[in-house]
Amino acid sequence: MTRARELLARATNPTATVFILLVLVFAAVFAMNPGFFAGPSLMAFLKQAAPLVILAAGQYFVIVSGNFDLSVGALVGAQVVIAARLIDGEESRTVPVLIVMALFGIAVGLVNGLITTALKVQSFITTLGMLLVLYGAIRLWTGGAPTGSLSEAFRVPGRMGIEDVPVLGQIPWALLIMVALGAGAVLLMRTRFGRILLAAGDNERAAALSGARVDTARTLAFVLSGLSATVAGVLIGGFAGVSAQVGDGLEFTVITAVVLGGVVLGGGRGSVLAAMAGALVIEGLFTLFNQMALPATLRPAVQGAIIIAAVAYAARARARPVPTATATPTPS
Amino acid sequence: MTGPLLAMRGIDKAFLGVPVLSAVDLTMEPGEVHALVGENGAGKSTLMKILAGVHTADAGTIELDGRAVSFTHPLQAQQAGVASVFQEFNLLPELTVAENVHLGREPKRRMLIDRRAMTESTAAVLADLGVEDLSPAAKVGTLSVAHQQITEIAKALSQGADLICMDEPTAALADAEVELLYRLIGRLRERGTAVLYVSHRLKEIFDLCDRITVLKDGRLVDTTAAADITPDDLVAKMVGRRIEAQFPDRLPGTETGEVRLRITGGGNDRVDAIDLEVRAGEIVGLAGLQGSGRTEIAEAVFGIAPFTRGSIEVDGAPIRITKPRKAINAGIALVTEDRKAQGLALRQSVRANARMVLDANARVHSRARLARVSGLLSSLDLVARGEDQEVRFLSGGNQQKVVVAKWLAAEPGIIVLDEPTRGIDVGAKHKLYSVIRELAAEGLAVLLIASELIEVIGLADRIAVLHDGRIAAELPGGATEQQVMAYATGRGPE
Amino acid sequence: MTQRLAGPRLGTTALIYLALAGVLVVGGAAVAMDGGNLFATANLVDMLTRTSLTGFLAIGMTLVILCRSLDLSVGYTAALSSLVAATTMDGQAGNVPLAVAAVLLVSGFVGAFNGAVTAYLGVNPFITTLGTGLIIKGYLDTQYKGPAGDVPAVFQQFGYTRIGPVPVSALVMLLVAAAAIWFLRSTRIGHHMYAVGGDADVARMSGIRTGRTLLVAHILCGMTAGAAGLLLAARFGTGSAEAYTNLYELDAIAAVVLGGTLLLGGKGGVAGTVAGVAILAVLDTVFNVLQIDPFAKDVLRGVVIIAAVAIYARRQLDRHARRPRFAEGRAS
Amino acid sequence: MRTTRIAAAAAASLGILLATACTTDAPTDEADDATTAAESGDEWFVQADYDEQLAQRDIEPEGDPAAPWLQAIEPEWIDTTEFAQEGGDATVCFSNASVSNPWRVTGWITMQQQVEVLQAEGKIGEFRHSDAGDDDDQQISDIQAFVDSGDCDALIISPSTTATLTPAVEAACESGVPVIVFDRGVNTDCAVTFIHPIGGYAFGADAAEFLVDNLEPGDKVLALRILPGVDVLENRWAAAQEIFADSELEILGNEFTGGDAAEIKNIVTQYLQRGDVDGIWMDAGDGAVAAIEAFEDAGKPYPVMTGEDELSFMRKWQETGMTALAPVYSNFQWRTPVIAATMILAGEQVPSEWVLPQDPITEAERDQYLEVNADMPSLHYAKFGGEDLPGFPEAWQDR
Repeated sequence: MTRARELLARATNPTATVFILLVLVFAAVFAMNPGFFAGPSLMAFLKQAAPLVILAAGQYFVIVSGNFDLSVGALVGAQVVIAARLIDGEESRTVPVLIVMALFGIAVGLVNGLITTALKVQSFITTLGMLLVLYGAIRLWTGGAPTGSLSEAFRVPGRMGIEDVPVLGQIPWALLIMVALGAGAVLLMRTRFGRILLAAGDNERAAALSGARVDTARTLAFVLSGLSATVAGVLIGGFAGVSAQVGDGLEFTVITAVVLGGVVLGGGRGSVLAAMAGALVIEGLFTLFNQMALPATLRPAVQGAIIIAAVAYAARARARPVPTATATPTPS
Repeated sequence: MTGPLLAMRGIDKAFLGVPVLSAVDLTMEPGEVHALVGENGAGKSTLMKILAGVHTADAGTIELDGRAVSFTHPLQAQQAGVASVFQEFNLLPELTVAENVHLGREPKRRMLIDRRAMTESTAAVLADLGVEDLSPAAKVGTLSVAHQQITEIAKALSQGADLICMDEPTAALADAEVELLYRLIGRLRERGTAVLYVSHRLKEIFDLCDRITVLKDGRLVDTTAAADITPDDLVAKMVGRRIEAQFPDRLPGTETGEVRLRITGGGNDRVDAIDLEVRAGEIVGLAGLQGSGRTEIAEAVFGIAPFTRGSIEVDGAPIRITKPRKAINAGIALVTEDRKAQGLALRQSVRANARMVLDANARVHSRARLARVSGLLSSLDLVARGEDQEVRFLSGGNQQKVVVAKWLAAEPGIIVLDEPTRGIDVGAKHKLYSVIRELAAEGLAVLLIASELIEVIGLADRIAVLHDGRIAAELPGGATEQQVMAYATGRGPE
Repeated sequence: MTQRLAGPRLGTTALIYLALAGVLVVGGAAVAMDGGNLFATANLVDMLTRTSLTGFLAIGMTLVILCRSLDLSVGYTAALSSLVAATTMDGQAGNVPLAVAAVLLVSGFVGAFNGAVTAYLGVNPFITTLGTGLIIKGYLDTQYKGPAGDVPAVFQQFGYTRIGPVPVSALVMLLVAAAAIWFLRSTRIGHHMYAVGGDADVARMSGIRTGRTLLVAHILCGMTAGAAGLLLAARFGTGSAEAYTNLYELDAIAAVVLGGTLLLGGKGGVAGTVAGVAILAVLDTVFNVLQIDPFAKDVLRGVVIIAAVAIYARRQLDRHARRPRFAEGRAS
Repeated sequence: MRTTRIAAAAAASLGILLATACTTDAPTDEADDATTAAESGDEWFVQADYDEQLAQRDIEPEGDPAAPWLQAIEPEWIDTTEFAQEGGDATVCFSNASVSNPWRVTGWITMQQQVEVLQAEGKIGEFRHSDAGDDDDQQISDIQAFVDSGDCDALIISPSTTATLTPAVEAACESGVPVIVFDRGVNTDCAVTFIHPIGGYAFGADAAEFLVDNLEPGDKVLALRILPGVDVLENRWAAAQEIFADSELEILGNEFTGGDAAEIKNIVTQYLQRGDVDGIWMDAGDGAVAAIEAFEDAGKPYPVMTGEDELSFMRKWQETGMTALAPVYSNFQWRTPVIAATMILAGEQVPSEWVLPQDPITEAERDQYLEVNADMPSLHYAKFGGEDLPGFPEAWQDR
C-alpha cells in the first residue's frame, strides 16, 4: 500500500513536472520554427538564458534553506553599473574590478544572511529592504544614470565564445560558465553543506540537534545568491552592455523559475537541477511567445496563468495523502 | 435522567495492526470524577482520544445520554458535550483568555461579536471555577502553564461540556497549582460535570476520584469505587509482567567498565541536585512520571537546556556542554523523545537522515563512518524501499531505526535514549531492545528514559527514579514496578 | 517571565505610535534647522495626502498578512480599478455610483481569485498573487495603451477637496481604517483572521472555517485596492494603466510590517498599519521639504523597514519561556 | 473576466500554434495580425496634430540658431505683465516627473546649470524642486505641496503623464502662480506657456521616413519600443505606423523592451534567428547599441537603423559606418523653462505654446556633434545644448 502510494507520489513528483514542462515548451518552439534547433540559434538561446539559470541556482540555495532573496535583481543592476563606473573603459582595470564586484556580492549576501539569521528578520523583509537600499544607493552614486563604460575584456564572458565550432558555430563562454557553475551547484548540494542546507530547510530543529550550524549554512546560502547575482551581472553586462534598467524585476522572474522547478517556498524540497530547468522553461516560454508572435502586451498574462497553473498542479500532487507514522498512538 | 452519562462498550483499537485496546468498557455518571489508570502503554490516552474524537474506534459503541454517537472529528465530540484538555494546549498565545475561551463560538449580538458578553461569560465561568487571579483580558501567551490549563478548562466548560477529559493535568503543575486544580474539579463535580481523569499519581486519584478504571495491555482490568481499594492493591492491578514483553538478556561478555558520564549536583530551572553516573557497558534507566524531569536531564546532558549548577564529566574529564555540537563532539548521542519534531527531516531520504550527524559535524565526519552507514541501517533490519526513500513514508518503527542509525553512525561513547520505543510496533520495539543490549556489550554507556516502567526494569542495570525534578531513589535492576511506582508517585518506600 | 509580568511592556501599537511621534519630532527639527516648518499647514496637508493611497492598500494588505498570506497584485488591481472607474464614469456624474459598484465588484473578484487559489488550490500566495498581477498587467497592456476614460469633476473632488487641512481622501482612508479595526474586532470572521494566521490547526480544532476566512481577507484586500484605484482615478481625472509600475504593493507591505503586523500572521492590526503609513508619508514630506535626492529616500526606507522589523523580532523572543520549577541559583 | 482573458490568450496561442505548425514562414504574417489586433481603436493618432507636427519640421524657427533653446516655431506671443515682479529673488519651483532615464538625467543637469547662471545674474532667487519618481499620484502631491506652500513665484512642471496630471495642473493655474509646462503636455492650456520640441509624431515620422527612404520595398523592419501606454512614445509609434502603412516595408513586429539592453539584445537575436531583419525602428535610443551588437554577434549585416542622439548609439554608428539616423527629442528644452520663468517674472512676452526646433542628426552632422561631446559619458545626449554653460563639461561628466 505504502509502495503504491509512493509510486503515485513519484509519478506526480513536482520535480518531474518541470522537465515535462521543458519538453512541452521546446516541442512547441520546434513546431513554430524547427530552425530554432540549428546549432547557432540554440547556442544564442543558451547564451542569453545563462544568467537566469545561474541566478536560479543561487536563489535555490536561499529558498531551499527556507528563505527568500528579493534583492538579486537590484544587485545585478548594481553590479553592472559598478563595473561600468569603475572600469570606465580601461582594459587594465577589468580584473581588479571583477574582484571588487565579487567582494561586493559577498558582502551583500552576508548582510542579508546575518540580518535574517542573527536579527531574526524575515528574509522577505530583509531582502526587500536590501532591494530598496541597493536601488537607491547605486543611483545616488551615479546621479541617476550609469556612467563610464565597460572594457572589451569585461564583455568577453557574456558576449564572446569559442568561434567557428562545426555545427554549433559559436560556443558561448556564458554557456560554459553556466554549465560549470550548474555542475558546481549540483556537486555542492551533494556535499555536507548542501545536505545540511536541505535538512535545515526541512526541519530546522532536527538539523540543529544533529549539531548542524543552521544559521551559518543559511547565511552562506545568501552569500551564494549574492555571488550568483554577481556572475549574472558580469554575463548580462557583457552580453548587452550598460543600461539604466538592467536587472529590473529580475528577482521575481528568478523566484518564479525556481518555484516552477518544483522547489517549495518554505524550504527543504526540490533539486537545484530542477530549479535551473525552471529557469530554462521561463526563457523557453519567452522564446515561444516570440516565435508565435504572441502580442508583446499579452505575454505577461499567459506567463502568469501558466505559473499559477503549474504550481497549483504541483501543490495538488504534493497534497496527496502519504502514510506518515503520525497515526501511531502516543501512549501516556 | 436515566442511565449513565457515558457508556463506552467493547471498544477495540489497533494501530499498524498492533492492538492497543480490546473490548474495553467505560461508564460514567453525571458529576462523577472517574480515574483512568494503568501503566504507560496500557491504552489510557488512546481510550480518551477516542472519546474526544481524535481517534476513531475500530469496534464498539459509545452512548452519551443514551444516544449512540461516533466521532470522527474533535468538533463533533465538543458539540456532543465532550471536551478534552490535552497536555499540548489548543490555545492561541496572541489572543486573550476570553477570546480563546470562545474561539469559534463567539457570542453574537446583531451579527456582531458581543465582547462584553464574551468577557462577562468568561469571568462567570472563571468565578464559577473559583478562580479569582485570572483576568479574561489577559493575553494567554503571558500566562503560566497552570493558568493556560485553567483557560483550557474554562473553554471546555463554556462549550457546555458535561464531560471533560483531562490527560495528566497535573504533569506540568507546581504543588500550589495542583491545589487550585483540586478546587476546580470540586466545582465541576458540584456543577454536575463529569470528569475523566487520566493520571499516574495515586495521591491525586485517591484525593479526587469517585471511581477508578484500571487498564492493562489495552484490556479492562477492573472498575471499582475508590473507597473500596487501597493504593497498593491498585498498583498491583496496574502492573504485572506482560506476555509480549520479553526482554533480551544481558549479552555475554558485557562488562561494566570505567565511568563514562558523571553528573554531580546537576541542576537548572527544571531539575535539581542530580547526581548520576553511567559506566561503559552499563544501561542506566531514568524512571519517573511525565514532567518529573526525565527529558530535562537528557536535554541538559546534551546541551539543549544545559545545567546551570553542578558539573558533568565525560570519560573522567570535566566538560561544559553548552550546545548540542559540544555534546556530539564529546561523543554523546541523544535519541530525542519526539522523532518527528526533533529527530528527522521527514522529506529527506533515509540516507540523508542517517548521515545527518556525520554531515553536520566536521569532527565526527569521516569516509570510513559514511561507508558504514548502509551496513548500520541493514543491521537494524530497516524496512524501506531503498535508502533514497523519503523517511515520511516509513512506519514509526523504521523511522526510529533511522534516528538510531544516524546517531550510531557517529560512533558515540555515550547514548541517551529518550522514549525510544514510543509509538512503534512490537517488532521494532524488540529490535531496539536487543540493539540497546548490543550497544552496552560494545562498551557504550547507555542512559535509557522510558515511561514504560517495564522497559526500564527489563533493560536497565540500575534505575534512577525521578520525582518532581529530583532523584527520589536509585534502585537496582531487579526492582519491582511497585517499588519504582512508589518513589515515582512520591509515596516513598513501603 | 516573572519580570515580564512584573513590568508590563509597551504594546507594539503604542510603540509604533511613539516611533511616529519620534519621526515627527526629528523631522520637524531637521526641517526647522533648514529654516522651514514641518508643521505648516501646507506640509501637514501634504503628509495627509500622501497617506491616502498607500493607506487604502495597506489596510487590505494588513488583513491578508494577518491571515499569514500576502498580496503582490494590489498595485495592478488598483491600476485596473482606476480604468474601470474612469471608463464607466465616462464623464457622467450620474455614472459615479455605478462605477464605484463596478470597481468594488471587479477588485473584489480579483481578491476572490487570489483567495480561492491560495486557500483551496494550496498555491503559495506569493506565487498566486504574482501570477494574478502578471495576468492583470497583460490585460491592461493589451487593452489600454495609456490613460483612458474621463472622471467627472464631482468625483475628482474625492481626490482634491479637503476639509480644513484634512483631504477628503485621507478622511475616507481613515474611515476605512476605522471600519477595518471594527471589522477585525467585532465580526466573527474578522476576529477569526487572527486565529487563522496564528495557528491554522488550533483554528480548525475550534471549528473555524480557515479557507473561507482567508478568502474573505483576500476579497477585502482586493476591494481596498479597488478603493485605491478610485482615488487614483479621482486624482488623475482619468484611468491609468501605468499606475502599476509604481510598485505600490511593496510600499503597502512595508507600511504593514512597519506598523508592527507580523509577516507570519496572527499578530498586529490596522491601527499600527495606519501609523506605519503615516511614518512613510512623514519621511516623504520631510525629504521633499529638505530637497533631498529622491534616491536617498529609497535607501532610508530600506533601512527603516529592516530596523523596525528587527526591533519587533527582538520583542517576540522568549515569548513562551517554560515555567521554572527551581529558581535559579537556589542550591537545594 | 480574467479567466476569459486567459482562455482568450490560450486560444489565441493555440490557434497561432496550429496555424504556424504547418508553414514555417507563417509567424511573420501572424505577427502583423497580432500586432494590429493589439493596436485596435487608435486613440493615439490625431490626424491634425500629426499633420501639424510634420509641417512644423520644415518651418524656419524664429530666433538665434546658435541658441536653439530660445528659438520658437510660429510663436504666438502673449503678454505676461500680470506676473511681473520687482527684484530678482523670485522663488522658482520645479515639479519633476523623475530622473529615471539618462535623457532626463542629462536634461536635469542642464537645467540646474542654467539655474545657477540665472541665480548668478540675480534673475531668480531660490530654486526648489521635487521628484515624483514616475509616480503620477506622487507628482500630484508634489504640485499641491508647492501650491499650498505659497512660496512659489513661478511653477515649472514636467508632467509624468499627460492626461493624469491635468487636474493637478489646472488646480495650480487657478492658484494664480504662473505655470510653465514642458516636455510632455497636459490637456489644458491654462499654463502661461507650454514648452516642447515639435513632438512625438515628428520623431516617429523622421525615423520611419528614413527607413522608407533607405530600404528596398519588401525589406523587413523590426520596431523596438520601451513601454506601452506612455503618450509621447505612443505618438512616435503611431506616426511610424502611418508612414510604414504607405510603404512597401514589412513590419516584423513591435516589441516592448523596457529600455533594458539585455532584453533588446535577446529580442533582436530571436528575430534574427527567424529570418533577416533589414531595418530597426526605435522609439528611443536607450539600448540601441545592444540591438546593433545582436547583428554583429549573429554575423548578420548591419541594418538600416534609427536610434536617438544618445552618444553610445552615435559612437557605435560612427565606428560601424552603418546607415543610420539619430532622431532627436531635443534635450536642450530643459534650459528653456527656467529662462521662460525669468521672462514671465520680468513681464516679458513668451510664446503661449513654445515649440522648439527638433532636427534629427544626420550622418553629415554626426561627427561634429561627437567631437564636441568627445569627453561626455556614453549615456549623454548630443543635443543637450549646454556647451556654453559655465559648468561645461564637468557637470555632465561626473554626475
